[in-house]
Parts: sequence; structure tokens; C-alpha cells
Amino acid sequence: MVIKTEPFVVNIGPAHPSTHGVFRMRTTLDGEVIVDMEPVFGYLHRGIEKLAEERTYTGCIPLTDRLDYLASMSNNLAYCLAVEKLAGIPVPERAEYIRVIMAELQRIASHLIAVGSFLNDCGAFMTPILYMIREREKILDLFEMVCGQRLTYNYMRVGGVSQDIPDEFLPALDKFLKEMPGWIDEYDRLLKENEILLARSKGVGILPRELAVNTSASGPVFRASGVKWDIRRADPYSIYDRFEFDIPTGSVGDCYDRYRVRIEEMQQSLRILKQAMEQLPKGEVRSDVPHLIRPPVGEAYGHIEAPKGELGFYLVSDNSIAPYRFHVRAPTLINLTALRDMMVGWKVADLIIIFGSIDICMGEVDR
Amino acid sequence: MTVALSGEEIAARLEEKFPGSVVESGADSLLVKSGSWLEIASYLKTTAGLDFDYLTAITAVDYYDYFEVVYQLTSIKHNHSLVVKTRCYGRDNPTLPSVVSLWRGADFQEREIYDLMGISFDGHPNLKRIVLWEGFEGHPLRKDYRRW
Amino acid sequence: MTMAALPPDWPGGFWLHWGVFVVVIFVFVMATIMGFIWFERRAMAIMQARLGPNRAGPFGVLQPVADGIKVMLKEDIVPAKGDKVVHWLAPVVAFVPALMIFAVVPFQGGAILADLNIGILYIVAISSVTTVGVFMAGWASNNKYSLLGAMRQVASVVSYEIPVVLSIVGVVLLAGSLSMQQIVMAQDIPFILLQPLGFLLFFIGALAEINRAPFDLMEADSEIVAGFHTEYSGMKFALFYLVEYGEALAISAIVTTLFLGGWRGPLLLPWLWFLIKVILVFFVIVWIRTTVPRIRIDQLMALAWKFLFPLALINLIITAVEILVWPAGSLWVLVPINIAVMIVLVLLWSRFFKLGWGKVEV
Amino acid sequence: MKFERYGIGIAKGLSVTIRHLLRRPVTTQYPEQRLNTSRRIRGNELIWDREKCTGCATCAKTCPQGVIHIVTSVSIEENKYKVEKFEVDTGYCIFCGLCVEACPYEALFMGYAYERARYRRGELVLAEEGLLASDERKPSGYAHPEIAATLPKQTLLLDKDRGKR
Repeated sequence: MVIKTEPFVVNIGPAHPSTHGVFRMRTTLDGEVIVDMEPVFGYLHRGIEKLAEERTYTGCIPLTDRLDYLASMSNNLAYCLAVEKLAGIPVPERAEYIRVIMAELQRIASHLIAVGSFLNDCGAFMTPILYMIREREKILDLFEMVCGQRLTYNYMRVGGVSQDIPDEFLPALDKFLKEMPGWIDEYDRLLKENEILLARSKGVGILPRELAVNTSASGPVFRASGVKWDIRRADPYSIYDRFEFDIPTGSVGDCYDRYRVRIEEMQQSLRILKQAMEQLPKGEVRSDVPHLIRPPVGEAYGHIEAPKGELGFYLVSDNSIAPYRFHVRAPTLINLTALRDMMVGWKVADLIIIFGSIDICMGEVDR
Repeated sequence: MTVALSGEEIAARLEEKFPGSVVESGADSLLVKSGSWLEIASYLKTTAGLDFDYLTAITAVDYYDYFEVVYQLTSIKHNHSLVVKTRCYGRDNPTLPSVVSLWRGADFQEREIYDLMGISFDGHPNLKRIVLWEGFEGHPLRKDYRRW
Repeated sequence: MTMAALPPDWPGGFWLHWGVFVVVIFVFVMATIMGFIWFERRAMAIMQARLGPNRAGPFGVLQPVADGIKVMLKEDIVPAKGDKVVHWLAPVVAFVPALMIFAVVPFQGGAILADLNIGILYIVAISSVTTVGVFMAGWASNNKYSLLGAMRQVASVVSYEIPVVLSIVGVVLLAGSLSMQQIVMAQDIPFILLQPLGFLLFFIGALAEINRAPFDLMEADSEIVAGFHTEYSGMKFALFYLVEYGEALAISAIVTTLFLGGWRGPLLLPWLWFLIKVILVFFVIVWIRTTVPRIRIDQLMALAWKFLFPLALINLIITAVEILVWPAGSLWVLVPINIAVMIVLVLLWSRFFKLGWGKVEV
Repeated sequence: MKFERYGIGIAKGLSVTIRHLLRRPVTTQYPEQRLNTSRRIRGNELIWDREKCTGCATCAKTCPQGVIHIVTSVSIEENKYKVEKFEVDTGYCIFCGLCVEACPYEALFMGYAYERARYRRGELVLAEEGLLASDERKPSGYAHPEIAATLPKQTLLLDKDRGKR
């Protein structure tokens, strides 16, 4: 006697405790098992690409802060690189090094939030994320010392950075670089071999390698599936070819690999920071660029390895002070393409973990 | 270092494979006819030497008398990239063949271009507005979009 | 009726003794629950490098009182299409058994409300009535999430009842009596040393029954919003909150009595020993809750049936054999044997069993 | 779960949390204890220097949000524009600091205070008098190194957190 059951539709989000922002999943559940899942975006759409067409090239920089608001230093860097490529503006050496230091610090801060909220979704009651936010506060202190803000930095300018780093910045950074490896070991001791976390995340939400390439995933999600592809190594922008660091990759592409890849990437960032701090030259931090830049007619596509993936800016200029077209290649929106394939067949408890392991930021998805 | 393949070199190969499909080829980009774009795309993806298996980004730009859609392709194996452009004319219902069948990464990006720019992609499995709500009329990213 | 445990010099008859102890137990339970709420929030806070409540009263001690007043002032919403009577009755049916467990908990030599000679059986029976209350709450709220939560609770309590009871039987075998006083009296060596595997199984099973720490599936906020008490607010929600902490206190009290030697201790006052051990056990519960992530529902079931249940059976057999072949001398010789047995069994058992399978082909 | 490490993983995790019992919490109790903000803080107000300002409206042009409204009239004797109205709507201002960097005469500063919330949006529109510097409206050192030198050093969590590992 077959009991007739029919799946019921549950809307997880947009105001759900663990959807990392306003994101809705129309999930069809058969009991606890997920049968189908359709993501719904648009709750945080501000039309940044339309706004940018009315602002000067410098006025667009505060807009880029609000794309992926957890990594706005990387957004600034990507935008400035694209404009410099478009207008052919040189960048002094010291500014390049300061940009690398800021971008790598931002990568650590963004990964801390990503790993912390992933472990929080697994159920570890607020402890890992509170430890990681404590470390992130130290990075935010450094950012505040340099540019005055803790979230939307608006620090980088076309042709360099807005202000030089104050003299108490380097000793503080040095102290941070000495302490941080100890904190990362502590996170590993806390949960790396925790049997329950292994049971919950190993083999869950697998993103196979070909599917990852086919859905053009990028960033830790892509490398966790075993693809050794990092823009800093594949297409080195600014001065990344002067540092040696290696690219951590996962094997299977499940939630546990994504968690491990992010932890190891933090350690690699610390290596880059140490080398960048030693080679930091003297000199001014900004080439003389007119306040209203008028790039020649043309287009340019600049991309960097942002913490969440390959962040690209496609700018078209018609020799006026405002960009004719300002398109953002949002890594988090494209990483969500394979979300349905990763989730079907798993249970409700896994849906939250798989979604948490992709680490999205709604500001960048909806733009 | 990702080698950006030059437009002419690829244009030459495409010319003898698909005669008359390459409109113009600049130093770093390649303009192809929208009609034969799908075959060119599958050719680029499948031939041994090119292997463009990773679609980095799709962008649509509104140049008033035509829409230009720019595809940034990359090959993970050979670490080289190519920029291919197609144009579609007409402002009421410009259409282009969808490449979701080749690269599933284009799914959300094409839906976003449909939603904000108004270019519809035939062959797309689920062409709906991605960011704006269903009842929204007009496509905001078009140059002639008047808010009120 | 003979009150064996009642020392001769106690004034008044049975009813006076009953009245005094009802008041004592009610005050003890209420005060300790308030204390535990505050203790958990402070302990978790310090373990997470933050401060915890410190505004209401010195060191935030009046925070539970403030919560209580706030909850009483909150509006008590009853879901429109929910089953009103069952919705009203559920918290009562859940809370009363949690309170009744303390009737047989021995605070001191003679200080026990009713020294039943089947004390531990009474506890096992009463503690499963709470599940009825929880299921009533889940059903009456007429809400998808609550029903899901209540179903999970019933499933987990049913499957964890067996390992818990089997490990209790191990203790009873050693103590030779079901009465809680006798168990405490028999513990010259705390049973945690004689029965380490039994303690481990009882503790894990008890955590799952009161859905705390790694097994808090019922109100897993990241998944189903708040489990069975989603639709409760106001005083009824407060009662469920008391049930959670009341059961945590009950489990700590039972663990202390069964495994840590109840009120027996070298120099301090006996009931002070009892209190210290209860707080210590509760601290371990809070400590585990701060660190360990949550388990999935199918893994929860698999853990009960594939890991705890077989081990509980084996533990029972080993204890029985030990009692048959009792060495004439002291029991201390058994302690290393049992600990070695526990380690071997846990290593062996976890080697060749897989917990729960993941993907279901849809 | 396969207990590959037989519960050692959980034991290690527990050892980390118990060790935190011996460490001092890192919270600062905001209203009573306050941290020194950075010397270059972009506080949530703008400060305007009437003497230095020549009414050139560069700041109004560079502001991405267009929140600076400035009206000037020609005055012969001082040989510079007379600023009739200089208004900043801090309700819409995003405190990006572009105006402070763009001002050629360094007449504009970011505020040092960060507690300028109001109950009504109307009060957020600061006119000339409301913009001038005063003892509790101190300018911050953003894009003004000489002011930054006078401000107190920033308290860093790095120095405060004596965590022992």
C-alpha cells in the first residue's frame, strides 16, 4: 500500500535567519528532502549600473563600495584597475604595494565572515563567528586608521590611493601578522576535525569539476572543485607576479572543501602581506590625474581575484566625464547558477549549509 | 599570463570555416553576425586548439541604433581569452540566440540582460525577469528609459 | 507506612514532611532555573570572549527576572485555526512532569520528598510525559514548522529512550536497588568510574532527550524557524523556556545522583556537594552547547540505533558478567577494566559503522 | 558520523572554548567606555570654514549625491564670491569625503564626532551656522594631515586583546 504523499512548497527567505541577506529560495520539499529549488533575487536591486552612468569616474568609486559591502577594498581596486586600463594611467610603485596590502587584508576579513557564518549555519552556536569577528575587528581598525571608515572605504582612486598610510600603520600590521597565524590555528583546533562538522559537511552539496567550469563559477567555490584557477596567478594584475604564494584547491568540491580552501587562502594572504610589507618602497601614492578624467573613446575589461571570485568591470567610455556603460561581472550571482544542482536530493538542514558554503553577498548579486 | 588572442587571427580561421560571418575584427575583439553566432560559439568551444570552455562574462551595451552584446571567453586549459561581440538591431524586440546550451554560466547573465536591457534570448530555458518584479514595464538600462 | 529514610527525630507526621518538601522542591527548582538561565548566558558569553548580561542587577543577576516580567507582559497570541484547548494545555503538560521528577531526587541523607523504592523507574516514566506536551504544542499550533519540529522531537525521544534506560539498568545492577537513596548509598566508588561507558551513553542520550547541545534539532533556528514553540508567546512561551531549563536541571540532578555519588562528599555539607555537582554537570552541558555544531535528523536517528543502542547492550552484558565474577576484594580493580573496555568498544564500534546516508536520488 | 578521530576532534574544540574562560572579554561597554576613533575618521557631519571658502562650488560639483547646495552672489570689495547659502543635507550625504579632497582652498572638513543622529530628517539639513567648527563639532584629520597630528591616537583592538594561545 503506497502512501500518497505530495511535495509542499516552502519559501525560505527573504527574511530567513540564515539567508545572508534578502534572498529567497522557492523550495519544493518532499518531507525533509529537497525536490526542487528556484532562487529569487532582486530584493536589494538599487540599479548601481544605471546610477554610475550619471556620475564622474571618481564619483563612481563610492558606488563600488556598495557592491560587495563585505569586500569594498577589492571592489575599489577592480574598478580603479579597469579605469586605468581604459585611460592608460600609470600607478606609482608605493601605491601598487599599498593596494596589494589592502586587498589581501580585505580577503582575510571577507573569508573570516564567510567561514564564520558557514560554521554558524552548521549549528555551532555563535562561537566560531564571534571569534572570527574579533579578528575581523582588528583588520577593520587598520582600515579605519588608513581611510577613516570601517565598511565603505572609498580609499582607492584612479591612479593610486587617496592618502598615504600613517606611520603607526606598519607596526600595527606587523603585530597583526605575527598574531594571526596563531588565531587561525585556534579556529582549526576548534572545528577542523570536529566529527559532527565532518559528518554534516563532508560529501554534502558537491559541485563537480565540469559543472563548475560549465557554470563559470569562480573563487573559492571554483577552486574547491579541484580547478587550479586564480586570477592572481593566471592573469596577474598590478604587481601580484612579484609575490610567491600557492593556490589551495579542494578535491571533491563539497562544503568541507570550500571551508578548508578559504582557511588556507587566509594563510596564503598572510604570506603575501609579509612579503609586500618588506618590499614597500618610498614615494608618492598617486600619479597626477585630473579630477575629472576624460578617458579616450573605447572599452576596457579589468578583472581581479576578489574574495568571492572573479570580479570584473566592463567600462565603455565616450570621452565624456561619466562612463557610457558600467557593467559589473558579479562572481556571487554567477556562483549561484549551480545552486539548484548542488541542493536537489539533500535535506532541509543541508540546504542551509550548502547555501552558506557558497558565501554570497546580496549587494553584489542584485547590484 | 592570460594571452588575449588577437581578433584577426581568429577571424581568419572563422572566415574559412563559416564564410561571411565575421563582420569586422579589431586587435583584441571580434564582431560576428548574430545569425551564425551559435555555430561559431560551439566551434570556439569544441575545437582542440581553442577550447573556450569558460564563459567569463556577458555584457550588453545600448548604442542607440543597435545593441552590442560582448562575450568574454576564456580557456582554462590553454589560459587564453577572447572577446567576441554581436550586434542586434531594432529597439522593440531585439533577439539573439542563447548560449545556455553551451555554457550554463550564461543562464543568469542572459536573464539579467533580458530584464534590464530588453534583449530576448531564444533557446533560453527560463527567460524571466531576474532582478525586477514581473509587472515592471520597460527596461531601465536602456539609454532612452525615462523614469517618469 | 514506614518511612525508612525518615530520621526518627523529624517532628510531625507524613503530611508535614510532604508539605515542607513540596515547598522546598518548588523553591529550589524555580530558583535554580533562574540561576541556570543566568549561568548559561554568562558562561557562554565568557567562552565567546564577550561579557554577557551585566546591566540588570549586579553582574546581570536580575536578567532572568527581567526576562520573566517581560514575558508576562507580552501578549499571548493563540493561532486562529489552531486547536485552542490543546494549545493552552500543552505547556502545562510539558512543565508538570519536569517538576515532578524532583520528587525522588535525594538532596541529603533524609531530605527526599518520597523515597520510593522504585525511584529511577518513576523518573524514566515521568520524563517521557513531557514529549506528549511537546507534541500537543506542535499539533495545536497549526503551523508547518511546528509540526516538523514536534515530529522530530517525538522521533528522537523514542529512539533515545532505550540507550538511556539500558545505561540506567547498568547502574541499578551495581547498586542492587531502584531507590535513589540506595543508589547513592551504594556509591562508595562513584559509578562514573565503575560504569564509564554507561555514563557516556546516558549523558549523550539525555542530551538528545532534552534536545540540547549537538542535538537541538527541535528549535534549530537555522532550519525550521523555532520548532514546536514557534506559535507560542507570552507566559506560555515562558513555560516552555522553563521546561527546557527544568529538564536540564533534572538531567544534571539525575546524573549527579546516579553517577557522581549524589550528596556524598568528604568535608562540605552533603546538600552543598549535591549543588556543586549539579552546577558542574550543567556547566558541561553549556560547554558542549557553545562548541559543537548541530547534527542532522537522520544522523541523530542513526547515532541512537546504530551506536548507542548496541553499546548499551554490550555494556549491560559486561556489567552483569562482572557482578557474577565479583572479586572478593574491593571494587577498585574493576575501574581500570571498565575504562579499558569503554575505550576499546568506542574505537571498535566507530571503526566500522557509517552514520546516516546523504543524498537521496530524487 | 564516522568517529575517525574517536571524539578527539570534539575534545580539541572543547579545549579551545574552555581556554577562553581564562581570557578577558574584548567587549567595550559603549556608553560608559569609549574607544578613540581613527584620526582620519569620516564622522557623520561636515564642517565648513567660512573665511577660507571662496564659493567656487567645486565641492558641490564633485559630490556624487549632489547634497551640497550653494548659492553665491558677486561682491566687489572682497574680490571673491559672497556665499549667500551653503547647505549640506547630511540625510542624503554618504560621507565619502570626495568633497573634502576636492576643495582647492581646504575650507571643508569631515566631522570627528559620530553621534549626530537626529529624530527628524529636517534637522539633518545643516545650514551655514550649523556647519561652522565649534568645540563639540571638531574637524577630523581626513585629508588634513596637520589636524590629524593634533588628534589622540586610535585605540586598537590589537593592543587591547591580551589573548594567550
